[in-house]
Amino acid sequence: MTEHVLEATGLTKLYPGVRALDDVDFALRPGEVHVLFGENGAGKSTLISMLAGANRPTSGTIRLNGREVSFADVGAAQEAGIFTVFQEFSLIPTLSVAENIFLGREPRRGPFVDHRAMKRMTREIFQQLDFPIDPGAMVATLSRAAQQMVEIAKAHHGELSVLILDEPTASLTDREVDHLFEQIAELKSKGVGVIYISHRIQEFARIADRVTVLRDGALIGTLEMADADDDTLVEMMTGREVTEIYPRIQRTDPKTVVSVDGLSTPGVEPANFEIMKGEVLGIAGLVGCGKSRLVRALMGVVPRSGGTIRHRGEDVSGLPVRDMIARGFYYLSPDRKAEGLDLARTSHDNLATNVIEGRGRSFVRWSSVRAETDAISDRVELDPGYRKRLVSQVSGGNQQKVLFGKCFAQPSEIFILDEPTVGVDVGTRAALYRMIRDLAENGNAVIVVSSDLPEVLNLSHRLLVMAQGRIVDELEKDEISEDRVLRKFFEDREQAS
Amino acid sequence: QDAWFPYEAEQVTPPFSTDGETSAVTYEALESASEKWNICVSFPHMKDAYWLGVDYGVVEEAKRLGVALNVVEAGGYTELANQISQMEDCVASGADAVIVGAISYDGLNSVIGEIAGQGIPVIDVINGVSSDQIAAKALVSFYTMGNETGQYLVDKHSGDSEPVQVGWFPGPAGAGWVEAAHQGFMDAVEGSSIEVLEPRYGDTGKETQLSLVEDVLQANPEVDYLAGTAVTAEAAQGLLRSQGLTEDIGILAFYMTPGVYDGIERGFIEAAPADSMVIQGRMAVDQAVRILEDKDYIQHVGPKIFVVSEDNVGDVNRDDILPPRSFRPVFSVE
Amino acid sequence: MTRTTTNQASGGLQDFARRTFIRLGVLPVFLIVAVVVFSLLSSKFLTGQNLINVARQSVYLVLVALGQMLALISGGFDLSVGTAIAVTSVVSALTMVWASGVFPEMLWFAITIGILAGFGAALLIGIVNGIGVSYFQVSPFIMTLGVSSVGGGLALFMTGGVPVSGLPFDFGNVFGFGRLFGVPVPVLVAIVCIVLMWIFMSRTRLGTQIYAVGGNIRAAELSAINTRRTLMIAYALCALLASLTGVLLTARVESGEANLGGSIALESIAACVIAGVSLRGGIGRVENVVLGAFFIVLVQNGMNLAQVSSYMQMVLLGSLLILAVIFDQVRYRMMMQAR
Amino acid sequence: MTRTTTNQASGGLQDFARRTFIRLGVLPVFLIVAVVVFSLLSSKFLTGQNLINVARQSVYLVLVALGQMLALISGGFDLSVGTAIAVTSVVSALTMVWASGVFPEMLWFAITIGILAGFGAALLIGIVNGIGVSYFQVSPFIMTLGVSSVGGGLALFMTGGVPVSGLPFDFGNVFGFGRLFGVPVPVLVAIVCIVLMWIFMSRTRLGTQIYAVGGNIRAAELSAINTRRTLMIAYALCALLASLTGVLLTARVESGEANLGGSIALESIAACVIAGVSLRGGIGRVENVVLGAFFIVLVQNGMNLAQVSSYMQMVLLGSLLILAVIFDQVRYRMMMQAR
Ligand SMILES: Nc1ncnc2c1ncn2[C@@H]1O[C@H](COP(=O)(O)OP(=O)(O)OP(=O)(O)O)[C@@H](O)[C@H]1O
Ligand SMILES: Nc1ncnc2c1ncn2[C@@H]1O[C@H](COP(=O)(O)OP(=O)(O)OP(=O)(O)O)[C@@H](O)[C@H]1O
Ligand SMILES: [Mg+2]
Ligand SMILES: [Mg+2]
Repeated sequence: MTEHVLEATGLTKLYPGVRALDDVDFALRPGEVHVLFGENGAGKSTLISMLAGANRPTSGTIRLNGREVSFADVGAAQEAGIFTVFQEFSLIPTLSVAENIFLGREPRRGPFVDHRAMKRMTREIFQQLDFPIDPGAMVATLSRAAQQMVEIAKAHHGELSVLILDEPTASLTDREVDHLFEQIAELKSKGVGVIYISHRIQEFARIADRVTVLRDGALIGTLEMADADDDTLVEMMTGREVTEIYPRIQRTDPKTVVSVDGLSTPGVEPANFEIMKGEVLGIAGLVGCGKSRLVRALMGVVPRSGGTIRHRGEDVSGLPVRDMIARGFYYLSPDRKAEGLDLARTSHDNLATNVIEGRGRSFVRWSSVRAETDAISDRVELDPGYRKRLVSQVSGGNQQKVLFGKCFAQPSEIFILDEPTVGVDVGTRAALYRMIRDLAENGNAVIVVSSDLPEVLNLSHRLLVMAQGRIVDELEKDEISEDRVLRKFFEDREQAS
Repeated sequence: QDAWFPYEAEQVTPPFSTDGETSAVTYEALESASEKWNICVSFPHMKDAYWLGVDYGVVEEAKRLGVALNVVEAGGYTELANQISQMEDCVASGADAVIVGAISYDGLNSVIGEIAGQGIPVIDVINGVSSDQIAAKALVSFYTMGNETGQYLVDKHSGDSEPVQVGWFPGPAGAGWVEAAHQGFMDAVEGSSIEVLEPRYGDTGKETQLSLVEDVLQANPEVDYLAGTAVTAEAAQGLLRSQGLTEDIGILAFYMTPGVYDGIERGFIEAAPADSMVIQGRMAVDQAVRILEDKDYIQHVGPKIFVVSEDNVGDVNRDDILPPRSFRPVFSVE
Repeated sequence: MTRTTTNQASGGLQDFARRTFIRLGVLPVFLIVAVVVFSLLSSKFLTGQNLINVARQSVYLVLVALGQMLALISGGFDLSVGTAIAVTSVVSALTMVWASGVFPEMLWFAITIGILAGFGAALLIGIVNGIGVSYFQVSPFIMTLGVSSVGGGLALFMTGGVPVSGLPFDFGNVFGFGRLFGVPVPVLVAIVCIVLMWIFMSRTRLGTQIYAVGGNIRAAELSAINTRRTLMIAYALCALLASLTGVLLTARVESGEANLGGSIALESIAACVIAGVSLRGGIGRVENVVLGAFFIVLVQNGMNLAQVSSYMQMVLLGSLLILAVIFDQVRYRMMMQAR
Repeated sequence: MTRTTTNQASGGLQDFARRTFIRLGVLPVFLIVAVVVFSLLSSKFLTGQNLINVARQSVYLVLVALGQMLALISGGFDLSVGTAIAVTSVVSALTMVWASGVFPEMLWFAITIGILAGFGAALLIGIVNGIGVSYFQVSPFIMTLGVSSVGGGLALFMTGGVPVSGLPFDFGNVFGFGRLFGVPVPVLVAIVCIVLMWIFMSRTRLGTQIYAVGGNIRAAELSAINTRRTLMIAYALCALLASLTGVLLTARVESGEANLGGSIALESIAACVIAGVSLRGGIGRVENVVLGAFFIVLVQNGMNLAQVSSYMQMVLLGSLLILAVIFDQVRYRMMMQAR
């Protein structure tokens, strides 16, 4: 029995109206990387939340090194050597990076916290991760990706026997992923068991030893990674076959609708490009290269420091966001919590806000608004059970679906989608991509900004590559290749250093 | 039980006029009520010793006469709406008469009219209201209190050639009794050698008054008197004592509380007019019973005001003007 | 699923009570309990006259709480509602007295412009609040506290602290104690406002915008909502509702008073919070807020009738507020389990 | 980047002022302006004695604001600080009077147990607040408002509104008016508290945990912080600081008063907010809060000395509060640009 560091039997978790986890067995060997795989809402986060001490099972037992344990809180689990990087960040936005990383276990000199040592140690951790970050920066000011790295850094810890990572790479690019994997390999060699949750099969295929698949809260099976190929995994996960993730998108009669001339903002140097209807424009770049800021400046979300934006010939630079939206621009935010969703309301209500704005009528006819939000929910494949649930109570991937659904609530023709599929499972991702296809083929302009390289490579008709706040390359469909893009990323890095 | 009457009082004729004649009368109260009337009393608040004194008056008188009494308080001088509600509640709970210590001079007229319209007499105690529907008044006006205080100073310094500087702390801005006392005080000192500094309004919390006094001492070190609410006087005495200024600066209050009384006895406070709030409360209850029993009553009466100072504090009967030290608020008499 | 259902089947009456509690919420239950208790304590409590009394007394807090709800839902506060009441009272009274002097023949004209002047003054307060909160991003707490202090000073300034008397009798007669079909006019006014507010919050685009702004202001911005305008409207409406209360109170007291509304800001927030309005914004329902305000007034009335001593009233009311919120938490947990 | 540098180089003095403003924040600037203005308006303002005066007067607000800051940083409120002061005053005075009656020879013993009794009573208030907020998840607004009402009722109950007099003279002489090395004792007490609080908030784990809980309570929980305990500590410390204020005030007025601390809850929150403490929790610095409270007291003192009328004072103070926060916003934007 003790060949497992962590073993759960018959784990069940009931939430009001949902059986989030139903009699699941799970075991982790020391020194293995065990991937949890499953659709959005399958119960992955629920499972690890109980192993991590953040949640109590309705029934079932957890054994650590053969001894039955029951964690009162995260602290208790940590004392037992289980550390977790949560999907919903456990970062305190108002504290600094260093304070977050050492929260509750600050180095002390005498009775007092030793801030200098804390900063030094923080710097060391990030050097190992090869991720430049100011230990004194307030976490709220960091990009989502940087926050993700801080979250990962929190798990850097002396005494651990189990490390749990819940979608640690959802906002990261390959470069950071590589560093993370190096770290994981090192831990593995020390005999640490790692539970790893991800929707990116290609990615975890590189490190996984075993995979456990969950569906609708139930255990489907556990298999050796060696025996698993993409198709089996996806089929186990969805119960059906997913033939192609990336659809073929027809490019229909592209015509310029927006021309951007010398657009700049702090962090982004003057950029020139055109947006055409009927095609998908991709923007790729490493974390922090300024791709988000560029489109945010375009939308008017962050102040523009120079340049002009023309929409159908009219100068629209400097217009506030709502005027841009009125002109048919739509911006999907990469951070669903901070600026995407109202977590204290239902999915329906969140969509309704946009539907009502889109209609522009003073009085609301709820029956027809309801009908429309239902239609949108159908479109983004949001399970009917989730629609009247508070957004804070649906799984991360499903929140992202609600956010995506907002695209369809207001009439638009230029869709700027910033990291549109963060944390969405493969099946749903295919559905979202099909929606992107439909948008483009119906003559809309679609911009996909993404850190997920395969995504932009496969969807784009045209691709802008950014590095260090500049557009360093613009590729047509037939020129797009992973090699070329990666070379551009790094060429520029070398120049800089 | 010793009867508190006959008591030296002043009657105003014609009743309810602001500038009527006052004449001395001797107030006689009933021996007992013929029936157990329900009387309801509404106070602005019951957070300081002054209203505790009134409470003592009404409660003792109700016990003596054998009537039932219920006391409500609105919670402060900004709670006019609440006082109105409470008076309505009094009537709803079956009061035969209502005694009111008003928060606002004009603002209660409509409720008083309504209540009087149902045949329930309303008696005005302590603060005064402008309504003509009132059945009786048992009060001395705060105008007079302020005036007496000012007059005391004017009399004391009538011969002086040097102007006398007075720091003046009338109390919370906007409260009816404060503005009345302020007016009375200013009218009294007008044209005299008394020079009043800019009035310092402020809540009657001790810490507020204390810092107001400190600031005035700072800005005008040559000030001769500090005059104001009882709280001001109580707060100032400790301050002057600690700064060794007790001899140089005189303290006056324009109404009486136990603290002020003690201060006068100990020589820290110079003088304060006594309005005998206990007697006012007693008179109001007596008037209410007389009205209910169709007996003769004096419509507008109040105890005679006299200034208590170091010279006469020994001769005053404390129980007439202040509640006994052990008294705790009583909200109902069965 | 099935297990939960069987659990519910057993229990009978107890279970019925439980489910009613879960569905209706705490306030109706507390209200019923309060009515029963006070009826037992005082025979006068459940009389027609007293119920009209309670209805009329609750008008003021209900109206202010409705306004406060707007500020809270939009993610802020309004600590200046008391001052809005005082300023309205003073300005409308002064205007009315002046106008009825100038046009002694046209009293209703004087009354009307008096009321309008009061509304105008309060609207100014609301707009200043709105501008501060939306354009200058001042914390609503400081903004409304500061405005409250400024407005209070000005109101005292205008009157010199002395109530403004000599209002036209008709003003008090109609808005203070008038009745229509046997119902006091203030109560009618309140009912109209409640209905309008309910429609506003649940059936209009502006209402949903206020919820959206309070729920997540950045998301609202990305949904093309004019957040500044929405905030302005929320604070302006809040001030107007307070102003209406000021007019009704002025009519009731038949004088312009700079001291009205002293503690109503905190009281109205309390009414909203026990009614489930979130201080973080985005959440709150009109009907519950009305119940919340009504509950506070009813308890005060009941305690007065039951001759509870006023110190005891403070203790009881404080405990009840806390209890109401605790029970609401309990209900929430039960709701979570029962589903 | 380079552009910004050249921009900064030009400008000289103006630029220096600008950078100082950005670095130091609004309050020091406002303080300096206030000092200059009041010195011009009143020759008495900049005298040593008056400065000691201001220092002593500000002690009370500074202490309460420090406590309030804890509640605010933890993501809540404490509206019961005024009541904690009143309860402390009444309980400590009653105990002292009783004890000095029983042990007339040991006045210092009586004084000590009086003070301890006051602390104990306030601690109880803090713990009740903490339990309500952390275990029952009652909104801090309602919890502390309710407790404030209950405590206020009890304090009045104990005294009947009559000040408790007859305290040992030494108590007032030392804690109210005493001096050590020429510095008033209350000022010394405040300085010690400020230093301790500064160390607590910036140099201890517990301090960081309070920031963390207020920054995001769920995340704090996931970071293995005992959030309940942390909240309890925040409210308990807040009550204790208020209690200390209560003791000092009682010594100053030499009587136990149920009326002390009437408006200090709002005032202390205002002091914190103008000092940049966020009402959403997680943000706030000890040194700024001290300045914020000091600023409010200084302005009041200056206006009194300059003979500004009371009504005008309300107007000015309100405007200043708003202005301070507006300037802070401006500064924030300048800071963002300068980066
Ligand atoms: N606090 C909660 N209250 C109620 N239901 C919840 C809560 N948290 C999660 N759920 C529900 O539990 C189920 C499992 O959610 P979970 O977060 O474990 O999914 P997941 O597999 O992690 O999905 P994702 O890939 O989207 O992160 C979902 O149906 C979700 O709606
Ligand atoms: N006001 C500012 N002035 C200068 N630089 C800024 C400012 N705000 C943000 N930046 C920087 O701009 C860079 C671009 O950030 P942006 O969010 O656009 O990155 P991104 O390429 O979208 O990466 P991510 O994957 O993190 O979303 C970041 O390095 C950030 O630190
Ligand atoms: Mg998850
Ligand atoms: Mg980005």
